[in-house]
Amino acid sequence: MPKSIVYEARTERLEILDLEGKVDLELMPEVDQELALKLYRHMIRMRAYDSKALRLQRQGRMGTWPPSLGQEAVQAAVGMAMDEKDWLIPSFREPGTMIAHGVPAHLIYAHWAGDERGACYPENIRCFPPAVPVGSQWQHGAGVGLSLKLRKERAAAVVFGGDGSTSEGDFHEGLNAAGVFKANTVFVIQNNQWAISVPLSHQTAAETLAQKAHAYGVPGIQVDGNDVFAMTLVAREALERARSGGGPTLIEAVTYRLGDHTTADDASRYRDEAEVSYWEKRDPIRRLRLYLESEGLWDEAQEEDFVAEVNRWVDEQVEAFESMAPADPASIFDDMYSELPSRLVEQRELLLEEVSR
Amino acid sequence: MPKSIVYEARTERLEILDLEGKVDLELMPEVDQELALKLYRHMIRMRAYDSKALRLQRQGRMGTWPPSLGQEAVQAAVGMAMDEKDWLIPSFREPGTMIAHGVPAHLIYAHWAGDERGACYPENIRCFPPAVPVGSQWQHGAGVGLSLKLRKERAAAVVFGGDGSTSEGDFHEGLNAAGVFKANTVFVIQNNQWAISVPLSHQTAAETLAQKAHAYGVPGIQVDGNDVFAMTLVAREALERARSGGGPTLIEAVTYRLGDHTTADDASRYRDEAEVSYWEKRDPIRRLRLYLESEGLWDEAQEEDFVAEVNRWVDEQVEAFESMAPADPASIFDDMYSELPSRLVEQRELLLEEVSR
Amino acid sequence: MSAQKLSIAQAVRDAMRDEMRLDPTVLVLGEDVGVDGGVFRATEGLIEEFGAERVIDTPLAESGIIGLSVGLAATGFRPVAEMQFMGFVYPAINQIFSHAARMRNRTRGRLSTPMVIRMPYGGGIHPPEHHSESYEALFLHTPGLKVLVPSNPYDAKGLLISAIRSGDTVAFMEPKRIYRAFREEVPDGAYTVPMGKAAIAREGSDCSLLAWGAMTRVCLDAAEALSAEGVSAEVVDLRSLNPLDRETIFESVSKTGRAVIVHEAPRTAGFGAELAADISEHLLLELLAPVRRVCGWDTVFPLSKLEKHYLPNRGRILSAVRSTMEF
Amino acid sequence: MSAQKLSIAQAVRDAMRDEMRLDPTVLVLGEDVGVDGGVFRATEGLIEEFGAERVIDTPLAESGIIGLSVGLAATGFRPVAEMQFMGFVYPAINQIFSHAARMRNRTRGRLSTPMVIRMPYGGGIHPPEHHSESYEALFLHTPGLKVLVPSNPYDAKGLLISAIRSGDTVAFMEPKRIYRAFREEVPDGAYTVPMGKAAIAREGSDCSLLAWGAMTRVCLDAAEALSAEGVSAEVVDLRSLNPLDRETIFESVSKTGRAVIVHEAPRTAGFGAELAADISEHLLLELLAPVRRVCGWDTVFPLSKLEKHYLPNRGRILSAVRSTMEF
Ligand SMILES: Cc1ncc(C[n+]2csc(CCOP(=O)(O)OP(=O)(O)O)c2C)c(N)n1
Ligand SMILES: Cc1ncc(C[n+]2csc(CCOP(=O)(O)OP(=O)(O)O)c2C)c(N)n1
Ligand SMILES: [Mg+2]
Ligand SMILES: [Mg+2]
Repeated sequence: MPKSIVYEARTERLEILDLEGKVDLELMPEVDQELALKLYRHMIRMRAYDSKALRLQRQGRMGTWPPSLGQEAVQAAVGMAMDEKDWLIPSFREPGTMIAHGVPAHLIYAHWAGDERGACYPENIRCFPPAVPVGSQWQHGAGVGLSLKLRKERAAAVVFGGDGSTSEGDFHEGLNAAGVFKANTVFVIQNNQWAISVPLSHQTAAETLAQKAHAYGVPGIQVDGNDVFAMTLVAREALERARSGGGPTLIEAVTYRLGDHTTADDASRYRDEAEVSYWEKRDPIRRLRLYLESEGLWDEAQEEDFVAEVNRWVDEQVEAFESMAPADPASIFDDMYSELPSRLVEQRELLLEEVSR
Repeated sequence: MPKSIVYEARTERLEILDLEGKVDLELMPEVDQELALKLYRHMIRMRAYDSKALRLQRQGRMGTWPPSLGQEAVQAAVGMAMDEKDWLIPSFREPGTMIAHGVPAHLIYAHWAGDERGACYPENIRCFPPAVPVGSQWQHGAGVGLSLKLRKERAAAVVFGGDGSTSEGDFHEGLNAAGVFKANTVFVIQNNQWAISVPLSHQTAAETLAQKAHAYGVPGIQVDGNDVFAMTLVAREALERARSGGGPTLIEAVTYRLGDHTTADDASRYRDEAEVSYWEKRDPIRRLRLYLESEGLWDEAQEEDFVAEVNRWVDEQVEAFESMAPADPASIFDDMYSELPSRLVEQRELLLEEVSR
Repeated sequence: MSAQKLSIAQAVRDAMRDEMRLDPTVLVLGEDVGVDGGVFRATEGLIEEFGAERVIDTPLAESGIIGLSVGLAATGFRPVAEMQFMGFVYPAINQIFSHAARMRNRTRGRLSTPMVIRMPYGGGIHPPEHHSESYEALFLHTPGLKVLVPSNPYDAKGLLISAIRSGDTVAFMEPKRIYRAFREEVPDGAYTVPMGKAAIAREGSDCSLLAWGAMTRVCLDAAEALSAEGVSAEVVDLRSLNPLDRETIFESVSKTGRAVIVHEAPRTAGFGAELAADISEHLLLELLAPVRRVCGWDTVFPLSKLEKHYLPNRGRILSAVRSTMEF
Repeated sequence: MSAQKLSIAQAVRDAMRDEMRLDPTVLVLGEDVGVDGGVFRATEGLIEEFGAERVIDTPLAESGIIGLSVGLAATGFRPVAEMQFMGFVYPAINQIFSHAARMRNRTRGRLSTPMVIRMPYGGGIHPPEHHSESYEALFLHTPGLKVLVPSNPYDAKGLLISAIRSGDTVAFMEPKRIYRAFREEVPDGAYTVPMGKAAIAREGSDCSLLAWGAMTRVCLDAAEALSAEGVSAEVVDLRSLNPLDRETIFESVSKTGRAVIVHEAPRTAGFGAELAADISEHLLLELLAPVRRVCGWDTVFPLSKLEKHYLPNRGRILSAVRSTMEF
């Protein structure tokens, strides 16, 4: 066998819900209508939550905010597919998954408004704080997945990152380690096509991000990330594989960042309106609503009621974070170590003195 | 198209010369007999050069040495396929390629004997010094390949690394960047099955290393690295692609480290004799010699003459590096910067004072 | 030469543009430096003028950016690489410290890596985590690197051009807090400000304030307040941390007999420690008071709500100077 | 408790073994730590006793080793990660400095990363490039990390056990030059040496020599030579660089009025600068002479042929002490 094939691979893509809201019943024989409604409500809620943050930012009541507009289906589907015992290791653009997983929504506001207490989640919530150094969280996902495996917990670690983050070496090391250790990890790429101003085509010469899984002997799949049913199916399968000791999965969720990178960005500098409108037609919420309406599960009246409810909820979150007592200046020293070294005790006193002056 | 295939890939493996020294003429219609002899001589030379280093080390005349025993075919084939204008970016186990590319052999001895002048090659030799931080050289290969491309030079960058080095993030970033920029780079993995005591199966869950190329949209190929003809063919093709602007290639050369990791290692602690003897039967030199003998190109008498010549040459290299004037102590300050900052001028004087005492 | 009023960010951009016009081997690379013109607009217009082969949007990979630059620099280019924030330079540390800083020495001069690593650094802009850090001490402790930190537009342009021409790997730290805070006259065309020369930003006789980058301005402000108290503070803008202008520093402190060092980075093992140790060793008998340091605390740089309690400010500098005067 | 004569390398191994016996959450991971028992044999026998689930040979990826450890530690394990040489820690710097060091503070205590990063460091073994480095200053400048450096087998075992139990991320530096240089009595079973306490390795009254790790022994040797000259040198083995025992340091220098700091890392912005600055600030009026530093030069660590001209040695320490005595 002088010239032989030593590896053969294919990468699949899943779509279930089309642009008109029709479902492929072969792929998803029983659509859970309860869940469909739950997902829809969560996505509507998240869109309101997100756009409120943008308004707060413009009013100077919020720091830099990375919008999730257009990416709600990925975040909702994964969040709803997770169990309480699963660990979530977010990047910085997954409030929708964090909240579905139980992180109090007002804390996420507080965090991005510049308050460290916003990353101190209730004790029972298995969630890491956002990871701002791009890509650095992938390995934490591998590590937590290994941790769960070693403890023989029936639980998975779910770690998120953007398309740009797949270029960092830590993506490689995280996926590779998870492959070797068969860690209980689900790696989710929110491929929103852009890393600030850099389009995917300049990020990698690979045709898909899902195919990167072949480098690690790990299953990889591409999914229409604006199709909440396909996302749900793929997430469930990967979570089940991870929880049952079947090892990691790489999911490339193809979606689109309809907004700016963050409130500090102006996307019109580097991308076309035409592209944006192409993707607006693929809006994940619109597709799901068409489905719900066609099934008679939702109508305009319900929408109106629900939007009013959501707005109240969003206002409560704003109220909750804005009414937090001001953080104690000396708290910047808290939790630097399990016990404060004397040098820091000294510095802390100096600061308290300064503040009291 | 709800469930579709978005990527399909295969990874090929090439072998031409079998264990009995027979060549597959379909794959290599014209074996260049001249070249075959040149390769053979170089491999014999390198084996002697390498084993001399081990003896010197035992005598305290050499520092830590990473032996190349069993990996001569990869190194020779790539070295001979390269042009003078190609850049070589070695890892630390490629003296065979470096010397074929024109690096004076005695300098490599000097380097590993602990003398920085051993990495100061003649000006016209396009070669980086060895890279000891594992994996860190991959990106230099991408950078030099990009450099050649930007200058429109018809030349390639050839960068080497071990199987273990493919686990470092820099491998990923280097391959990915080369893919994006279509850099004039040839990436060669010497997969010698072990990274010190860690076998390939613990390094990655991927079945082959060549398939990692799929992650970068870059062609990848596996080759029997103990088959000097297959290596030559693959190296030539990749070099030609790189030089002509066709972009990078990843070559996985499957070989085996017959010796210890370095003179500081004892491989018997972690691997079986049986495995070693399996690979001894695949010795690249033995296979080539069988071919040459069957073609009437080589015989025992020639071997004897040549071995004597090689031994003289090796002795000359030892003589050349051992007769270098002792390095000036103050030379540790030389070339720290394009011009020495005053603080270093001061320190340099202090050292000279100390030495003259 | 004619001149324009430019901000620091614009002066940085002009430096690259003017040098790229003169030297075809100069390249700019990094994340978002091309079409976007850099997240701080410090590379604005460059891709339009020089094209995508000289102004290169790279994949999102800092180690890769420096690794590529090493390959480019060792073979004849002069890359100017951008780290989007100094807080994101850590992934590239191995390439900078193990390779760029050492190439010339370890090949005894055969290969070298002339390149500039531009890094917006420091606090004051209320961003998310990891966007406010100052890591100069790490670079100053690592042999083989030059470190420059301008505090005004004129120096920013002149020092950056010096850096590009220098032949060595230069960490070029840009005080993002004052990127656009003010404009000053900056000559058109390429000119250099020499490395290894500090600037006396304000003359004084009672106490030397040593600072760089954004802290220079805080010191100037403190010096103004001190003069109202009858204390004449001299502000030395170090500008070039390696090579370091120890002569100017020693001269100033000899004259005043007192020194207060101000930096944003954490106090412990910051570059202030080196300066204080050096001054104390060489001028022990001339010091009228211990050398004091006003620095960031030894904590993580806080998020925006508490940021003002972290950064050195006028009040802290005044206290330090007063304690020095009263010693 | 009975005791055995052990080398530092063996004491390190025993610390992990004894603590793993007591605490099932302790894991060991790194390159070649399993079957091979570590390239310095510091994990020898562990995989046989605890199995491959607790003694984990990882892929060759330092960032990955620490990244995995962050995930493991934040969810209840206590990983003891090995970097094969401190010279190879750079690829992991982002994970250590951006994550391990910060997790507790940035989540205000919700998550923490109790882990130990073991790193053989320093010169003296004539290895290839990058195998001799001492990077403690980088770790000491970065808030949130503890840094320990034993100089003898007893401390090595006791400090490592303290580190594993500490709840924080601890950089544990092992002086590989004296890994097997001598053996001393080390108690069987787990015991701790407290962090934050320096040891007076030799008492004296004329000059304080401050050092850690392998340099402690060079200082002891110098102190012996000095006593023949009639100079009584006190050797303070700092052991714990963060938390730092400033009381013992200040007490010693107050008593002697003189200090010489010795470390292998380059002088500029090394930890010696922090010590010198701190001592000079707090004891200005008690100092009989400037604080001197005997350090590595500000160069790349040389290859073996010239290594002896780089490392601080007895002669250099003697000169520094003499110049201090004659000041
Ligand atoms: C290590 C690092 N480098 C650079 C940045 C600046 N930065 C923040 S987000 C971002 C782009 C991320 O793109 P992607 O991973 O696709 O995620 P997205 O923002 O699209 O969700 C960059 C460059 C950073 N935060 N960390
Ligand atoms: C970054 C880094 N980590 C660890 C080491 C120590 N080390 C030297 S060689 C080696 C194994 C390399 O294995 P591989 O890449 O397969 O190359 P080979 O030695 O087999 O040629 C290790 C772990 C190093 N030199 N650099
Ligand atoms: Mg993106
Ligand atoms: Mg190998």
